[in-house]
Amino acid sequence: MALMSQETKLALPREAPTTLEAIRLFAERRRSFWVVLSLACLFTAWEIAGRIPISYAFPTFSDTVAAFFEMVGDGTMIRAYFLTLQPLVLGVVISALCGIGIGILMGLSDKAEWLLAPVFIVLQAAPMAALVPLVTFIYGIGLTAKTLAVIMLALPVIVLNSYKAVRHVNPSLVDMCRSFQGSRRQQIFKIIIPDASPVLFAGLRLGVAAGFIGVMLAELLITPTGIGDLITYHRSVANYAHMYAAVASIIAVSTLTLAGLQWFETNILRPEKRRK
Amino acid sequence: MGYLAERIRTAAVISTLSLTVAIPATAIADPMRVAFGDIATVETLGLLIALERAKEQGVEVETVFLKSEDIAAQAVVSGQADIGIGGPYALLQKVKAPIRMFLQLSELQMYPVVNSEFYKDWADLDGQEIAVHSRGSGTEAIMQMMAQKNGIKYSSVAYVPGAEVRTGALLQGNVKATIVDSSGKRVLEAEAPDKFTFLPLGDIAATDEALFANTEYLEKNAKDAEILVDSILTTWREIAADPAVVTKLRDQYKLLPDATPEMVAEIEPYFAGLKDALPLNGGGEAAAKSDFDFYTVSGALTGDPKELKVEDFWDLGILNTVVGRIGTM
Amino acid sequence: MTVFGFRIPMMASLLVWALLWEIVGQLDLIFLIPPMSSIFSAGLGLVQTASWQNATWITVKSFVIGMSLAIAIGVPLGVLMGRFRIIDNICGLWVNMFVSAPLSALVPVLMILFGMGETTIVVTVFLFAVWIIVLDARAGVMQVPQSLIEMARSYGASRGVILRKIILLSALPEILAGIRIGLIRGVKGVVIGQILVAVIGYGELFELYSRSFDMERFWALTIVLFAAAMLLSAIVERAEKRIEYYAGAR
Amino acid sequence: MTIQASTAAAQFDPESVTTDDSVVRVEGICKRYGAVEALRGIDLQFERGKLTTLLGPSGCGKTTLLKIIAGLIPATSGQIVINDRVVTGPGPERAFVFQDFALMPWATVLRNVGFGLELKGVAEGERNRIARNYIEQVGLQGFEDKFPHELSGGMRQRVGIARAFAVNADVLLLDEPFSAVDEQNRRKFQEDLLRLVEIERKTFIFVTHSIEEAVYVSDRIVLLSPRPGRLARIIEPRIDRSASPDEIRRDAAYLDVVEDIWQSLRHYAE
Repeated sequence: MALMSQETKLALPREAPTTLEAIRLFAERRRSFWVVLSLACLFTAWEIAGRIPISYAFPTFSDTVAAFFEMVGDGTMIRAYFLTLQPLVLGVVISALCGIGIGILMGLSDKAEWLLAPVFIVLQAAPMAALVPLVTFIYGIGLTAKTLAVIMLALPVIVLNSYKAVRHVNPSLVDMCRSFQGSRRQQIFKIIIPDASPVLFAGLRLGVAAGFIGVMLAELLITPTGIGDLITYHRSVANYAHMYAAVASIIAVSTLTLAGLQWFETNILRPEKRRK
Repeated sequence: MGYLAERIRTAAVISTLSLTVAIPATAIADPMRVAFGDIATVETLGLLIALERAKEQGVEVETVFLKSEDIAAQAVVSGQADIGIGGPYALLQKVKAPIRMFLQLSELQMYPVVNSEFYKDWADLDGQEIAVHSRGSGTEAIMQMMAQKNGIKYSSVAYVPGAEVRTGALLQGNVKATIVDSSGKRVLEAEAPDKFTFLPLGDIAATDEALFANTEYLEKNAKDAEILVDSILTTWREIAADPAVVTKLRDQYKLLPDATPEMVAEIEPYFAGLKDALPLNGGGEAAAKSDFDFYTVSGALTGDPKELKVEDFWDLGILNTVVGRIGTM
Repeated sequence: MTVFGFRIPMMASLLVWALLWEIVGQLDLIFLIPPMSSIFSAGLGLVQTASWQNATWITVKSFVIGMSLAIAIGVPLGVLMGRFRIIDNICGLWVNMFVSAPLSALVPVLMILFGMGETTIVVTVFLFAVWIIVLDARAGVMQVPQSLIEMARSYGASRGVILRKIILLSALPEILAGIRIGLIRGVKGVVIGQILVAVIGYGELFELYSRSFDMERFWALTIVLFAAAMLLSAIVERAEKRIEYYAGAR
Repeated sequence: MTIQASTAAAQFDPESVTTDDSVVRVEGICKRYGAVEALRGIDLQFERGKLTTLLGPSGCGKTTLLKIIAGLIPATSGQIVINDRVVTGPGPERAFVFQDFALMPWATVLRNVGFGLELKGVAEGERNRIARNYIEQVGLQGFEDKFPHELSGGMRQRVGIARAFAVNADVLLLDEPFSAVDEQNRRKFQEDLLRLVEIERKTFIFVTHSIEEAVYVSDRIVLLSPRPGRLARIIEPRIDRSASPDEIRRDAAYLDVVEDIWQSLRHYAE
């Protein structure tokens, strides 16, 4: 730690130590300062790049914000999210129910592990995006197809994390349960699942992240609906500010969702980890 | 050991650096960059042949195949492609860049079709869901125009890009009313002749695909553009005279080398069906005028069709020069 | 799993699935699933075609360039973030955000900034791979025991020597793990780039085969791609295993 | 299963205070892990009310033997007899104290202590009453609603010991229970343990690698030699426990036993 602060000091010019020092102190105290600062840097750079302009197809930041509020104001944005969230939520819920079940089964049974683990390892590592268009052949273009696309991306992640969670359960807790003659059922429900639950939840969070990717792929590859429709439609009519607003909003929504889940995980689910 | 590691490290650094430099370097050469809104298939063979002929006449052509027409249009707007393919009327009206069409490639040749189990004619579609290509597209325009004519209203319009996707969806039963192209029509007639009914359609003359570019590019590269327009028009005329020529020319220019036999067999019937929809004089002012009527109905264009100016959408200079040279048909 | 005392390797169960696939394919239940055997014969034919070789060349080229950039930029950035709080504060937000953001929505936008065609694909590969490499390199550097650094300093090691001989080597297990996950993400990136923006390379072939309902070739190409992703990750995993001994002992 | 309903008072059940000696008999236990032989031909008896320590260098299989007695690991050959019954798995007459405490991080001290009873289906009110009693006995009153992460290492192991006592087993198996506890607390623990041995009249089997600890707390020390683990010696320290702890630690007899054990183990140290 000492080495680090020394280097930080060296990086600063020596002429104006007071103001910089003050900023540095402030910055160290408040992490949000950095969030605001780096966001401000990006938005300024974006605004400048848009004003030059580097391309006719590159809107300024202010135009994008205006377009965003316009779309929120006239309700198109809310309608779009209503459409986009349907396959996302449905797909993630189905993946969570099946995925945690399959993952726990694989964690508990060597036979299930042998049979299923390689399949999910392949599916997680493989570029599933290539298979998304195939879904339309069987399930058409509706909600089913998009939900399936979300499941294709989210399920392997959730399964493998649940499986790992169960395999990494503290073995001495399991021994403890056995030494008190706990039945297999008690072992699973009183020890294994509670002990695995933080990792299970982390797997769910990663599943939600994969689900966002899945729903965007579905909306850009199967048929444009929701946010995907906003992106493609506004591009096709050269409303690039609107298109950027849609892209930025989905990234922001997914980031906020994941950050919220992470917060929930560290503050509510694992109080024992918070101190570290 | 240490020496070897050092050598490997240096080599790695150099190769990474050279790779970084190599990316922009490839973009320095200045060929005519043509952006397709679709992959190369039998349907694009005509244009591919014309591009080969332009190359023979000294125009350096570089093609790039993009996911969709709107991405192709975006590429032209942002200056990453010189010439785009599509019918971007909506975009032309809104975009700040001086993009203009300069050659009509094909006219809309579409066939509204319904699953006869559920619907028999236009009136049955009142309050029903239909599927078209994309928002503001020609297919939507046709369906909306027919709805107006027949005094009906659809409950909703689903956007399903790709005529072959809509054809497949019809066959699978996922879509009950949509609009397909000529090859889709042939597939439906071959696969399940009794299951689908093609709805009657009045006379429609509108641009399906056109070439468009930045006017600056057209001014600076007028010669190349003329050669391109010339070779397209002559190719179109050849195809119109004898659709079988496409198969021959494909062999000659070694296009679509890995096409399956089924695809090759598809070439002649496709172009035979297309024959009448091929604009042999490159569209121009007349095409623009009828497009205005048509696309204002679909909502792609806003305003009164009579007040829209051709010069806001079309750059006729090159087409007129070429047509002046080779004559009209 | 062990059967009659013989240990059956886990990946062997894929053969069971392949067999099941073959049976379903032979029953001709759905055109989407042709028999495995015909997929393999289609695959053999496929790799001999010029278009496959061409597509592979394009794909591999974009992938290699994108990955090299991701590693060349990601590892140093991660190390810097791990060493200097100020850089960590500035970049942390973006790295954490993009590591799990739906980048596929961003890909069409990238084209405007970075150009079309192969360049976009390179950028896509880079963007898919780089964040996890940064994060893992950072985590690796953060985990370097302070006592190791103090040991090196007490023996008079210079800053550069500490960086090369202590920090980089000590963080190597995490850096390699990051690169392995980065490689897998890069493969996903190359495919997404190729089917979402510029339809070239494998993306073009996928599009072509799925449109002409050529399922044998489609699956053959999928298997080639999946196998490549697994192979790449297996290679890095091997390298990881070789240095695993000190990941635990550190 | 009479233990289920047993209470703190039931510990003095006259039936359990038998004069009969061996509660646990280890008969010809061998353990192999593939080609590695961990334990060879172990025969031992453990008496009621006595604390026996399994002592030996690392790799002598002392923890393995303890877990075999606990029924957590199956033996390759030989048998474990407890109260004249051959056992193959864990049973209600034995309770285990873990080296790493094995506390459930999501459960309060109260629930952790009552967990053994919870598994047996004892009603909540009853098991909480028993748990509170033992929490008090190990000196943790006031911490019932804390979570393990809020306790120090020493306090956590007190929870582990209270949990083992709460099921009122005849035999307590302690696997290096104080190795993760700092030196000061360790001594306090050893004294507490001696007190518990005295009042509870149970059979204690204790594993440690500390010679001083073994000599201080044990009635009997079983020395194991490594690779494969075999019985080397059995020592009965016979320390006068009426003296104060500090006196014991300075006692010549105590120091002699420590030295004696060290001499027989030293050639195993590398």
